[in-house]
Amino acid sequence: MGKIFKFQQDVDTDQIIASQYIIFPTIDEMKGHAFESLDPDFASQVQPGDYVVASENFGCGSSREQAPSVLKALGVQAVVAKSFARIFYRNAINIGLPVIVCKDLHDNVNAGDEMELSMQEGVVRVNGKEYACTKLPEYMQGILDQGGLIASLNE
Amino acid sequence: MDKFTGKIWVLGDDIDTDIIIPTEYLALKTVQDMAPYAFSPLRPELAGQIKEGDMIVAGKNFGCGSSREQAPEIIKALGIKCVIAKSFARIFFRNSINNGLLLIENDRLRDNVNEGDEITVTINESIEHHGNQYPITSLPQNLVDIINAGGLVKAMRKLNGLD
Amino acid sequence: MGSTIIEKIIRNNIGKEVHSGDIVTVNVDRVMIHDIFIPFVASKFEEMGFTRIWDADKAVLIYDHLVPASQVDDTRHFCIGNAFVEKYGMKNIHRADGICHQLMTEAGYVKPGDIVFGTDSHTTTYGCVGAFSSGIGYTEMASILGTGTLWIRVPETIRVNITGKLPENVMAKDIILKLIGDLGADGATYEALEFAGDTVENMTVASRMSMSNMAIEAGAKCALFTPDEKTAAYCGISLTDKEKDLVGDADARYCRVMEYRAEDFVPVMACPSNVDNVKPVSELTGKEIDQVFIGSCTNGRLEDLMAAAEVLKGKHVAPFVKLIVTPASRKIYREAAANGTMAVLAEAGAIITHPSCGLCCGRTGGILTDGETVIATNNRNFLGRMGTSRVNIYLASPRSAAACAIAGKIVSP
Amino acid sequence: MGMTMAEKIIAAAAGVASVKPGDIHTVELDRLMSNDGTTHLTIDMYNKLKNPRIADVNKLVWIVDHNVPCDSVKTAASHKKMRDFAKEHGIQFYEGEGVCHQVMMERHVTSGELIFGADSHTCAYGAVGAFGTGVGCTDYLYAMVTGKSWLLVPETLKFNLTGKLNDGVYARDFILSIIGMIGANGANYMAMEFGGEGLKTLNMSDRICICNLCVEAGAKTALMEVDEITLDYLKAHGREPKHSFKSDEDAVFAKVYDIDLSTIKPIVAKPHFVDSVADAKECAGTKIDEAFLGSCNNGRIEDLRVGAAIIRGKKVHPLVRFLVVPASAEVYRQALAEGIIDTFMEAGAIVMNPNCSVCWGSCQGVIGEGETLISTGTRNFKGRAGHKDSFVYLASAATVTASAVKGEIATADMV
Repeated sequence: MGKIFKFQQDVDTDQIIASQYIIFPTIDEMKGHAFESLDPDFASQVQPGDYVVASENFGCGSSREQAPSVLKALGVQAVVAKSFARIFYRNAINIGLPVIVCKDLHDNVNAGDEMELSMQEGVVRVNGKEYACTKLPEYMQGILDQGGLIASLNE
Repeated sequence: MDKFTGKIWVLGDDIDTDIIIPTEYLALKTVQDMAPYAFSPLRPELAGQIKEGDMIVAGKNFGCGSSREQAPEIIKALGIKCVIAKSFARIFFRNSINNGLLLIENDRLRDNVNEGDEITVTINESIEHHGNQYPITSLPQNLVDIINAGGLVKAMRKLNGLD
Repeated sequence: MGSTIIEKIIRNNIGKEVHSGDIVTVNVDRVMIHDIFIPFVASKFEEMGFTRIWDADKAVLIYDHLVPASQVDDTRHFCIGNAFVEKYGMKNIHRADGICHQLMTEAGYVKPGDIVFGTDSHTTTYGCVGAFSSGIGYTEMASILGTGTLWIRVPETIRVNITGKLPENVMAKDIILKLIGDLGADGATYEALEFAGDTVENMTVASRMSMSNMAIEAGAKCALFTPDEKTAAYCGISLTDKEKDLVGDADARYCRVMEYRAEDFVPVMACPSNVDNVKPVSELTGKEIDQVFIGSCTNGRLEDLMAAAEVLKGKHVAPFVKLIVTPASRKIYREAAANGTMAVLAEAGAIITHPSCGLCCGRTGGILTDGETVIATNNRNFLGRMGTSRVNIYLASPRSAAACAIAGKIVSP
Repeated sequence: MGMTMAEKIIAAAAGVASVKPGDIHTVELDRLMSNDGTTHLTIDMYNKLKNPRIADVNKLVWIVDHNVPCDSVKTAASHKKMRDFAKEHGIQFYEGEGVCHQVMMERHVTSGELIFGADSHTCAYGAVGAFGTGVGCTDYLYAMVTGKSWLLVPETLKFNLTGKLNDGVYARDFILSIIGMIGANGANYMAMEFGGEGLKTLNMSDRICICNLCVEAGAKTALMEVDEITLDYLKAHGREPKHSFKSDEDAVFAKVYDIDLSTIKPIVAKPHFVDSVADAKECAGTKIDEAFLGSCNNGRIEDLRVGAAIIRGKKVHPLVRFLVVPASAEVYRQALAEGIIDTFMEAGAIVMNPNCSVCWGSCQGVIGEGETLISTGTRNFKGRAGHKDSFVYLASAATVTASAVKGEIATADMV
């Protein structure tokens, strides 16, 4: 179980992590600034195992992999959105951050709700209700299962 | 006669204003915001270690470089009671007087002290360290006037009939 | 007894004879405030209780350290500056025209014999046209804006005589670096420098400017050249008798007289991390470099860019080395564009920025990191001035700097 | 069944006869571009590999463009890491030569190539019919080590262009209109392909501008049919096409749009979304603090000429900072030779060295709290240009320049 942090549509990568921080040398130095413009308390309040729930087109904008990376570094379990922007989606899979498409979840939950995700079943549970979510294509699930794209290079 | 005792921090020659406060931090909004970065190129930990009432003892040409008045203001904001150096750069000297930061010129003290030592300063008279006396000269009258007024801002307020 | 130039300027200003050591109150002819300090000047001015500037036309506000802004709070300085100008009826403001010290003489704000103060240590620059100019803090600037006056101690003067013809690869920068090396970083503290001799008489005003600009690096209060026909042409005036008389008298009292033969000068550099740590370039050759910076109020003028272009023409900056060129003013940029200098520099691979303080003030324009070495034509190589405290800064003439950019290491020009 | 351009490029790169949308293929990449926004992170990951190696160093191009010259010790450290690595491994390296995509177009990209760039606007390369797509540094590293990557074959949106843009209307107005029409995720995961008679009226600069911005509609890539204009451009830059693919007559498109270029009007995108478009005239009168003419989207010689023609003999409004930033050193030199740089300098503009400038929002030119920028850059996201509480309008070079003169949003006919 993890807590929900809720965001709206078209959350772009500049909001996830602003340009002035992505030049910092390491992800650890930037992660404290995640979502700074939208929710200045996010980075200090999010706990490992929590979820980010958003509406359409989450992660639009730049190709900065720092965006999924700071969320992963803060311990975000998964991002569940109505839809994702392409590069963010790909980057998240590659670094091993689950990104789940679920059309119905966003409109029916509130920030702070407790949530559980089963990727194998393709289902999200919140407040006693179940929401079906799209399973990843096998190829991408494979990347996630092995711990991200780079893991295969070290085999 | 004013007399005070405190711990000293010892610095070398030619401590320039970029060392006292690098340009990078000059556009921060207040002197308090800048104070933690004081002396950072030389001794990044120093600003955090200085305590109210401490003094700085340095070599020649202290405060050389730019006209940034933040330099004496920050030293004052850190709680430094006075700076004793072999000599001071001109603009820094003026800026310090204008801000009421006491500067004392003495060319022997620096080479006879260690960091952490205690000294006692008697204004316009002498510095005492481990029983040794180091005489100090008094300031010109026009500078004494500014200091007595409480700095240049207060002197000007008086001129404008505000205080 | 005769007078030094500084004694004459102060005498003319207050209307009575003065001698070094006197403490006098002078009437200020012009003041310069730049963007870094305008918020502080504005707040002190109001805290002091002033409601008007003594003479708004005598105040000049110049944005140069923060142009273009590189941090989000920088533009706050422009907002405060613009509001101050509006509120107190100032007319002289430059928002993106170049470095303050270049503009003060170039735009005609300073004339021979003037007394000028600025919120910047390199205000000594205007001595190139025979003005007494010096840097002050923002509190004093606020008090001048209110009263039009400032107390000063009439300085002693060090006279520097230079005679003869300079070797081809030596620039005014090499002279002033050598002099600072000889004097030491505090060798002229509280004192005035006065330059004389046929070598400086034959120099352009731009070259004199490089020298007066750096006088502060020896601690000097000001650095003066006698105004001559070149000065008059540069300022667009004809000299009055009073201005022509700004010469150090033969029987004036000097605290020190230094004599140099022009032929003895060689290209030099100030080595990390003090301006007075000066060595001949020939002793430094071979040291690998990462970046070259040509610009600043010391050496960002047309003749400096042309000297660099002469060296760089038909050549290219070494691989993995950056050459950053920051002209000192908009006018200089345009002149260099018009006479083909910019094209030569651009062909050679230079990164040409907008005129501003740039790297010299250490906020942007080519900041470096641990272990890197830069050859720079500006005025300071203090620890941490251009990045971390482990950056090695060598100060050099534009000609030397350009030669190093091609070689990727320190070489003689 | 026929294939689209995107499908053909992927099929060739995967070494298979045909592909269809939804397939995932392993592809061989032709070129890998990375800039100073992320390369330092790529290097850190590379150094942690058990067996670090580079498949083909000749495919790599590294470009420092985001923070040139450096404005902090942090970027200086990142640049040094990048420079030292490039030097050690013999990687093609540019620093200060211009914005990465413009440098790539001038010096490297050719038709039919499949290119990964660690920057979202890599889709610009479609202007010469190359499949360019933005990736993160993990993707980049994988491709750098193996020479390959995985790719999901995208569906394609086809834009058939007819007619011609009216005078005073630019490619920039066209692509902003398209993004406004299909929305910020209207082409998510898809390729956007442009063709038709109208394309022939658009020069290479226009084409780069259009393809570059397609990512703002979510597109994976943008592609334009290879024609005489493409071949002339490549020839002028000393290159030959790798493939000159065209979509088959019977290729299947997710959707086909017919656009008459003569219907396009001057457009602005309002804060804080690229698809929040409006007629430029509707926004006229909005006070601005800064104007920006530059970026990989709109900093080419053609764009500077447009701006120069408007501002010649006029002055920048005294309270506006007008940044003019050529997209590359080549563009700068050309503009210098044509006297355009001097026109801007005479007018009071701030002419910066070629770099990303305020388009990316963390180097020289940033705006402060509550300030408003009108920009030819790529994005107007909240905080994109500096302070989180600031405002960015996107518009053409003409509208931006006119606004710089007026001190408020204005179109060229208003100054």
